[in-house]
Amino acid sequence: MDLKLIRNLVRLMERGELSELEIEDQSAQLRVHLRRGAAAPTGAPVMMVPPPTAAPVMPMAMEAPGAHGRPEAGSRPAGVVEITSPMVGTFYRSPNPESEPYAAIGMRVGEESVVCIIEAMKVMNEIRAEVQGEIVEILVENGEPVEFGQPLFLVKRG
Amino acid sequence: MDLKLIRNLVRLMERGELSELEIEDQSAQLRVHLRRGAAAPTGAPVMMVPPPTAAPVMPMAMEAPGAHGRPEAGSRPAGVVEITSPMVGTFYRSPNPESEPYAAIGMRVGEESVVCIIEAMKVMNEIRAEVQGEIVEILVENGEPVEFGQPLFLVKRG
Amino acid sequence: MFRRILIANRGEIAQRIIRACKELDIETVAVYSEADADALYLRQADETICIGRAPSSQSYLDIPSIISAAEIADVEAIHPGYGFLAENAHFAEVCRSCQIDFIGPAPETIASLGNKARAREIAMSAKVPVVPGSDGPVRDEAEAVKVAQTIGYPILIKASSGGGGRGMRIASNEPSLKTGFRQAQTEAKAAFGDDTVYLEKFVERPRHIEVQILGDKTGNIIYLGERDCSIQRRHQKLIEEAPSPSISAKLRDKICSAAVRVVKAADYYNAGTVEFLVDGEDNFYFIEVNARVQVEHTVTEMTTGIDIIQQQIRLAAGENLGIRQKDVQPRGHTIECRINAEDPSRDFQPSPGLITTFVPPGGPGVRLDSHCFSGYRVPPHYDSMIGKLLVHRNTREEAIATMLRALDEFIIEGVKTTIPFLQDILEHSDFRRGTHDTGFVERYYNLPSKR
Amino acid sequence: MFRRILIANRGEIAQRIIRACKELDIETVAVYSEADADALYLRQADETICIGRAPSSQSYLDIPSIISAAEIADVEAIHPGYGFLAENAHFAEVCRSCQIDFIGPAPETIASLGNKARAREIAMSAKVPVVPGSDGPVRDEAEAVKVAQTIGYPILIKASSGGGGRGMRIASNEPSLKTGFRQAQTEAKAAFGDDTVYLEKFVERPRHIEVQILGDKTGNIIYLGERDCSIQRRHQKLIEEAPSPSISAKLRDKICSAAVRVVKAADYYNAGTVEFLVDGEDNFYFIEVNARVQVEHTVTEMTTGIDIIQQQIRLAAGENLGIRQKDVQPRGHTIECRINAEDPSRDFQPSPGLITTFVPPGGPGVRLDSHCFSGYRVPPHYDSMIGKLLVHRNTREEAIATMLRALDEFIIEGVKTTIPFLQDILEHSDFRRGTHDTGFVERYYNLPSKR
Repeated sequence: MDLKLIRNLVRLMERGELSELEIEDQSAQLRVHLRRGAAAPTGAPVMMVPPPTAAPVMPMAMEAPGAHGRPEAGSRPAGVVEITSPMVGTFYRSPNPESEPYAAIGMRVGEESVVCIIEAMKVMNEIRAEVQGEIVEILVENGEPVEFGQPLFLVKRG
Repeated sequence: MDLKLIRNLVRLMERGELSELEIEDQSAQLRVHLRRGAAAPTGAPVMMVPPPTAAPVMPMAMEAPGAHGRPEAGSRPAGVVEITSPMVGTFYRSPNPESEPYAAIGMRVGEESVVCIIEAMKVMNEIRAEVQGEIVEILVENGEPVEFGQPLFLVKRG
Repeated sequence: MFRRILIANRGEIAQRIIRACKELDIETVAVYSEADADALYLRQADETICIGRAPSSQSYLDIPSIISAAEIADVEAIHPGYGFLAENAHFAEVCRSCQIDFIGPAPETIASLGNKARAREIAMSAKVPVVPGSDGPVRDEAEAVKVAQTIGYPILIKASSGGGGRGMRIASNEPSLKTGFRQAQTEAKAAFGDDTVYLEKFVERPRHIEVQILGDKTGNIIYLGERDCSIQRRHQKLIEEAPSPSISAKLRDKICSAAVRVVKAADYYNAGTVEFLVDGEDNFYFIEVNARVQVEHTVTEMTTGIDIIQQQIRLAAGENLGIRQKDVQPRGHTIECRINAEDPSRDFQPSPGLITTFVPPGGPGVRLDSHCFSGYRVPPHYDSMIGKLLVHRNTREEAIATMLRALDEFIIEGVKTTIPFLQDILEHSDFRRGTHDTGFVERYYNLPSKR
Repeated sequence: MFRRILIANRGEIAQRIIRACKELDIETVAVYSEADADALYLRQADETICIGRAPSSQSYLDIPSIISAAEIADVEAIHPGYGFLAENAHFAEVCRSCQIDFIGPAPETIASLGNKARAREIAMSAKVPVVPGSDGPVRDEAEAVKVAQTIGYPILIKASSGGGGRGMRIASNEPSLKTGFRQAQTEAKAAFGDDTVYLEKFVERPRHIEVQILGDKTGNIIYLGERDCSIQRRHQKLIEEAPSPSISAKLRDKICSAAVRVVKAADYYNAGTVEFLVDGEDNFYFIEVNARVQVEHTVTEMTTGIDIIQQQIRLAAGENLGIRQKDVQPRGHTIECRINAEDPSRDFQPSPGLITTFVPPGGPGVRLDSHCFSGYRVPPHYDSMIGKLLVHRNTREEAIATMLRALDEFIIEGVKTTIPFLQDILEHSDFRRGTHDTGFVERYYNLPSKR
């Protein structure tokens, strides 16, 4: 009686998540019938993996570069929203060194107001507020490189 | 009748979480039918709630050989305790095939009563109950190999 | 040598390049999409820059974002990895115009090899056999029949705008050619809005043999031996190995020198692969040149002990080849299995999501290139490959045993993987005998009883 | 060949042996203590048997339990691994009396090589230099002085019952010898209840060079080259490598053939290691034979491509050596770092407990032998080694770069490890130059400024 055969059948059931297997090989004069896992209702939850399993690596996730240097959404006062960078590039507060910055703290902006320029591949891209309100904080220094999604300004809606 | 084959099949069922196994091998004139765990529906849910600490591997840990085939402490009626094997060896219910078994269901035992023999390296070791009460279940077949810590009898204290 | 490199890719190949750079003491800048923000390999990079949203078109395929990242990060070179922009001649062009070294061949080389007809001409000019065909579109049945007479049946009717096995039909005689030709045209029209088709000899039971080459900018070319990638499913490689179990030393030499002739004719430099079909009579036919590093470069690394990614970087930096052909001494046998997050029981549909448990195999002869770990979430936006498991042993038989052992150890919970399917293939007698061809998986998968 | 083997060990070496058996298609029976019940490698075994409580004396050192397990599991052979019962002649004897093959040399060989004086005689009989000494106990000062005159200063005064560096003092001239001798006797009396001491030449700035050998039961012996294990802390090896950066090809040949002479003189078979001290003038001295597989056998596996554990099993099953000396072709350079769950900042005190995150390194040239995983609890009862990280590259310089890369990738959270300490050593100029000796770690660790 070949144990390895049974062992391989069980492995097969595990891989295929079979709950039942029945084989009848008359040439080998062999009949095998295997049932796996508990009865359906209890069986299913056993297969399911509890969410807490990810716990040990959450610290990593929090440290992930994507999360670096970003103010936590929760840490902002109510009604204050971010203007984030729509592209990778270099942040400029004014069209050229001589002229005034587009946006300053305390300044009111509308959805269409240009608040800064992001230079990418020598192209100057005017960035609009896309929100109405008052600039309460400027999060990036003039000439500083920014990545996609990086917060540039905090705006108090209204 | 090859006990080792059965034992291996049972181990296989444990590893593969089989609930039922049925084999008919005419060439070997053999028919085996095993059912596992179904009687103790409390067992399955217990496997499903891992302590948060070792979360990712708890499913594995629960499958670890050490945990196999042992009735969960919680699943026993109050006052019922295990007599476990203090060594690896072969379990015998009587000193020799002719004589009566040391212990039978319903028999009262004292702490000093010999309940079985475990043969290890040709040495017959008398195993004592070390608890006072009544034998309510015999968990191992005569002549079956047992590992360290394996439950042999259930005893109702008193 | 470069001081700082940007890696314009993701997943295991991004990690692979970071590893090579660290061993060469080169700083790395990794770009990533929002979907990859939590990837662990990013923590190995010296700098990371988010370049856009999850969809490739808005991140890993977005040339302006990547070049802009390269500029703000002030890198000297960009490694494109494979896929995405790796064989995009325009991207290589832009890099050049921005004085950033593109780690790969020249834009012109990429462009000409990327054009099927052009690549075919180059191969023929190098006296390398190509699959006999119509050389260009076939207008009508009459012409088709004439061409067929010269190249012989069976004939493959292909849509010019097709590819990846789509829009192809086989004709084994003149009547079936005539009907097939018309159907192919109508299908092509429907599928690609272009009814131009061409004819090609149908190579029966072919094996996929490819040759890894390295070249420097002074024209030196060496080959690192072949890889057999005949285990494919829908033209996707599943298992690659070296050396090939099915070609003789003599044929190997012929194919390898043919490969060198092709890339020399294309003024090729850096790492590349020349792909061939080999039929049952040991005739071989040039298919194409992959002008990039390939997923399976790792197979050749294990047999030769040569770090191909490090070589790519050195060659791109203008170094001459430090390895002579006679220094290349393949040893033992290597097998690679691609582990994909797919469900074999559901026609290999992708199975992204949280990997709750990831316990990789280890021990003698085992190499794993994977960016995954317990708690990693496989994003649904990209390729489903989550790792490459390789083994290197003295013989093919031992390599198969070790691969089975390693696959059996590999614990991945939370997502479905192709591991069980790979185990089945490795246990199949055709594979063990090495008599399989590129049709093996489709045949076997449709008739599992055939084992 | 064996059908079924019992593994009388735990941790990474138990896993290593299971891997070898699976590749040889041999069934495995793993025994374990209650402390190891949750170990993952047990799931790779065909059968598992709990043999006792956590303390080794009640499980892995308990001969009756292990033999009893072997009998109920009906195995043909026992692999002892290293440590525990691996060099216990009595255990090997019991196995023989129970008709179970012990995978290792004969009990008689283990016994005679286990006796310092006897091993020394064997080496001398094989014309292999040993550290010059008194050859047995020295009664009084007068005799000590006489002996010293013949073997020359500096002199090491050793307690016969000592070992592992305990009860030793150095004398560089006659006066210090006289005083040292008396102190040594009193110390020995106090420490070991036995005041017999002997003298030995003190070898200055020695390097630890050992030779891996394989032998079959017909007397064929081959060597697989040397390992340099000079990076030690309190006689515990931390880093091993091959080939040795500090010996010439000529010296290598001399040492290797000396090793073969020693084991031949001991009627040795199966795998073993002959250890030597090599001084600054390239004089080498026999220390001892390790009559078992060693932790660092993996280093030789990577340079030679020979699977030593598989060889052990084949040789124990009575096969003749399938490898001839000329088939042994070491290639490239291998370095192994032992990763211990210890806190280097607290004098390397053990740091057992739950490993919350375990992300092993991978990629080119990297091998990891470890039984750990995210969620594994390191038991406090056993050796603190939790893994062996190896790299194999073409040159030593590349190997160091790859090892640093791999150590940097290795994430182990929850327990303290020796990884930072290993990184320091690998970056130390003495190690990079390969000029270090066995005293390096103590010197460097006391004066970190010395970098």
